[in-house]
Amino acid sequence: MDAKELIARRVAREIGPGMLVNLGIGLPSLVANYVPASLAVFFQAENGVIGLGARPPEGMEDPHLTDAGGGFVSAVPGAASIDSAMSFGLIRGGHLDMTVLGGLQVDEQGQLANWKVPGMMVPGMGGAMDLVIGAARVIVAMQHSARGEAKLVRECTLPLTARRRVNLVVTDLAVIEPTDAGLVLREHAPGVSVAEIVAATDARLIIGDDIQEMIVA
Amino acid sequence: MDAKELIARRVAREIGPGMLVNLGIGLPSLVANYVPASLAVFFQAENGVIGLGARPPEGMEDPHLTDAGGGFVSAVPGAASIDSAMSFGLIRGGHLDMTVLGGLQVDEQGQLANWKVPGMMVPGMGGAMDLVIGAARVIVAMQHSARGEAKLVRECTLPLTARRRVNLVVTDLAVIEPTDAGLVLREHAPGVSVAEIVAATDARLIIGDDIQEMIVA
Amino acid sequence: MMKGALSPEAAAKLVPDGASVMIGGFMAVGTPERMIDALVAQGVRNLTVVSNDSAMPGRGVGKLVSAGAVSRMITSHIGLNPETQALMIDGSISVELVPQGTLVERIRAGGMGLGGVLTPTGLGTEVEEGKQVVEVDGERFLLEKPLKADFSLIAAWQADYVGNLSYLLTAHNFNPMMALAGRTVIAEPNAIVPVGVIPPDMVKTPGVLVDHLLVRANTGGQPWTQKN
Amino acid sequence: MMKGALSPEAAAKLVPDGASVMIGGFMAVGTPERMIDALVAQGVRNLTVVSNDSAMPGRGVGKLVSAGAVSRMITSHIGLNPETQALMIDGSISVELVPQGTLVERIRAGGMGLGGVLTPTGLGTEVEEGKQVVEVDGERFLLEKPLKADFSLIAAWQADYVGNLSYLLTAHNFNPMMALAGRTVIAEPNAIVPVGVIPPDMVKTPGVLVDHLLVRANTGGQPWTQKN
Repeated sequence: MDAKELIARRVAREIGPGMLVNLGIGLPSLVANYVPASLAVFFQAENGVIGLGARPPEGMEDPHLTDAGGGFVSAVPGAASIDSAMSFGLIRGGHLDMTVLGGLQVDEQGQLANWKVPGMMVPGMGGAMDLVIGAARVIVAMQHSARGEAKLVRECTLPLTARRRVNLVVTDLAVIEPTDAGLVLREHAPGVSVAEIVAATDARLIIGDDIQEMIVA
Repeated sequence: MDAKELIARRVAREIGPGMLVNLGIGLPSLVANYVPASLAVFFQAENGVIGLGARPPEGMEDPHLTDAGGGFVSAVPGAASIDSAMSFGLIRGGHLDMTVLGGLQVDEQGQLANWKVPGMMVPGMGGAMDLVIGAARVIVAMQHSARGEAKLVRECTLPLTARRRVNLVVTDLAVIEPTDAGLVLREHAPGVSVAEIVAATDARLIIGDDIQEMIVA
Repeated sequence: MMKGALSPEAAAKLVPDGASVMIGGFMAVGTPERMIDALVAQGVRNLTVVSNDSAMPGRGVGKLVSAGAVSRMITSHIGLNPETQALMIDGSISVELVPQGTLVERIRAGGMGLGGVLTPTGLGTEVEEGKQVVEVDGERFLLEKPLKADFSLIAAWQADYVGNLSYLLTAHNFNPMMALAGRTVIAEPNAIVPVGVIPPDMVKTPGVLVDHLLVRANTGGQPWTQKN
Repeated sequence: MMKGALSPEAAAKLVPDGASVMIGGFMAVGTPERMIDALVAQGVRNLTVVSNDSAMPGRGVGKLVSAGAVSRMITSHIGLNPETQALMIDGSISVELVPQGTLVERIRAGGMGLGGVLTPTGLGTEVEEGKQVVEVDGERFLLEKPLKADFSLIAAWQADYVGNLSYLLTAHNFNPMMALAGRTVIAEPNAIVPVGVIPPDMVKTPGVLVDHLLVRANTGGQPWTQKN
């Protein structure tokens, strides 16, 4: 299983029955593949649909039904169309149970930076700032390091997405929970040692006695 | 023609083609009877319809289609249902061409009081404050006096509906336009002299040279 | 998430004395009447009611007023209910009068996580008293605070068992906004249809907002029995 | 009021150089493409564009960016259009980045006569810089200002000649709010149907908000000729 699949499968286990979940574009969108239909989860795409389904068969795509990345999707039974004001009203108003977002950095306070690398890459925050402010649970799904640089850092050097502490960070090496006390290492990926995780992390990690091996969906 | 009909017929002449118009309950609602269909006016009822039509034949009323007073109405072709947020967004946002409201007092600054008689009658402002703030044109349709008391006063003694100067006051005696200089008498009712109007008015009136007799629709 | 439908009696039991409740409707058009009847029958007391108006005696919110169930109202209009006026004047009900467009925006703000409403409505009137005025580019606006409630009791046209709601004509009014602002949302639809029957573009309240549906009126909550 | 339909060329002529234009769409889904093509063909310059994103080269707002028609953008995302990013970095386009939920509320506030938006989004980030913070009951909110524009160019599913609009699925996005906030609103519907055909409950933009409709694409603006 490759790193992205591992992360997506682990995040999928965080999703409970009947939740309303928003998946960011890229890696987070893979999570949907590993959520069993029996959970009756509704996926929201912030561009305007609750009840996002799989990509339709070739030739049956519709240009008026896409996800937030512009990819063709379908609508499950019980889906609802919403405009952007309602979409972000749901997000900001606390009606979204969970969002899964990519990250550039997460720091010891659990703060996320994921929208700008000054002077290099300025895509814009899109819906990320509202999602981090508003979702009941925020899960960051990202590679543990990028080009040899740790992404779990003491303090974000990149512009923050929000001051809010995220709830969980899932990487290809570990599951980490930001808490009042700091970043707590909860799980290690199969075949990855705690020492390897610590070595790949700039932020200080609180290492408990009961670190489990990641169980994936 | 009785006083109310006279007022309603005169107000109707203020309405131009294609306007979006809100009529208050009571006397103002009579105005709709005198607006020719050829003007293609759309009436808004603030409870949630644009394109209000006449009361349906007996037995064909529908409890889900009423005006702001709770009376049964119909929907003209091209009607739209709107919720209260959209309804007042249209009003407050300047999308309503005209509102016609009843009045308890109008003062020399052209300010309207129409929602409360302290200690006696406190119906509440309903949509009136938003209508007076937001409509492009505000017309007050009222009897010139009530129980012998003038309703055009130097300064409102009743709580104001808004600070905004209304555009026109139409009574059973006169048509009066509030201006920077004060209340200008523009028209007299058929058979009513300027002296009679002045006698029935507490506010100072500016009397022009070209006072016309009211022409009614 | 599929939602079973409750009888009005079971739904009313969820609402304790002293609760704050938003109730949809405009002069009782678009008001959940069976839900209100059940609350009256239960003898609920001391409610704070947020609603456009207090309807008239014998209809909608008016039935709660007559039953003595209401101790406080946040509303825009009580003019067609002399009982509410009398109870306000004798001090049995405290009434906060709010301009209608401000009231619906305060509810929306509460439901959508906004800090308040900046409106020109009410400036320079009694409504301004005690409120913060915020200047934006030299223009003055009243800061009106968001509203939320323990319960929103709303009426709808069609529902499905996901909780999606559609509304009919002037029975929309406050219902779609109140569906956002109640901690528990109970919807009384005219009809419940199978999931997938309401087109996505007709859904005005997504099911995620709705906690409970009231059973259909005409079957008394009993599903049809398959005989053959 | 009945509205005749304009050709894209005639509609584009209404938009002068230097105008501010809101353009509906999300990654070019729900964007009035024929209107944009006509603006590009006209060679319009120096537009201030308010839109969710700058789409991608060759689609939606991306076509205006590539044509050099845009000098300023107020938007939430330019990540999928490398041209916009390059033009921003070399200073040819000035870009104000706004969180998406804030952007749509600013447009709504502009269109609905509110003084601004009080949101927790952006607090403690770069977005806060230079902005007023308003405290409400001890909680802090950013005051974000309303947005209006000279024109709103929106896409819709069905229109009638009153100007009523309905939208399809994820092609709603910013269109219904932009219809409120443009001084002149031009709608490009997928189809125009006779007045009375769109049910009142399906109308999401009342016709009073719409100034002009674009003719149907498939007839080139020529009504069918009655031969018999």
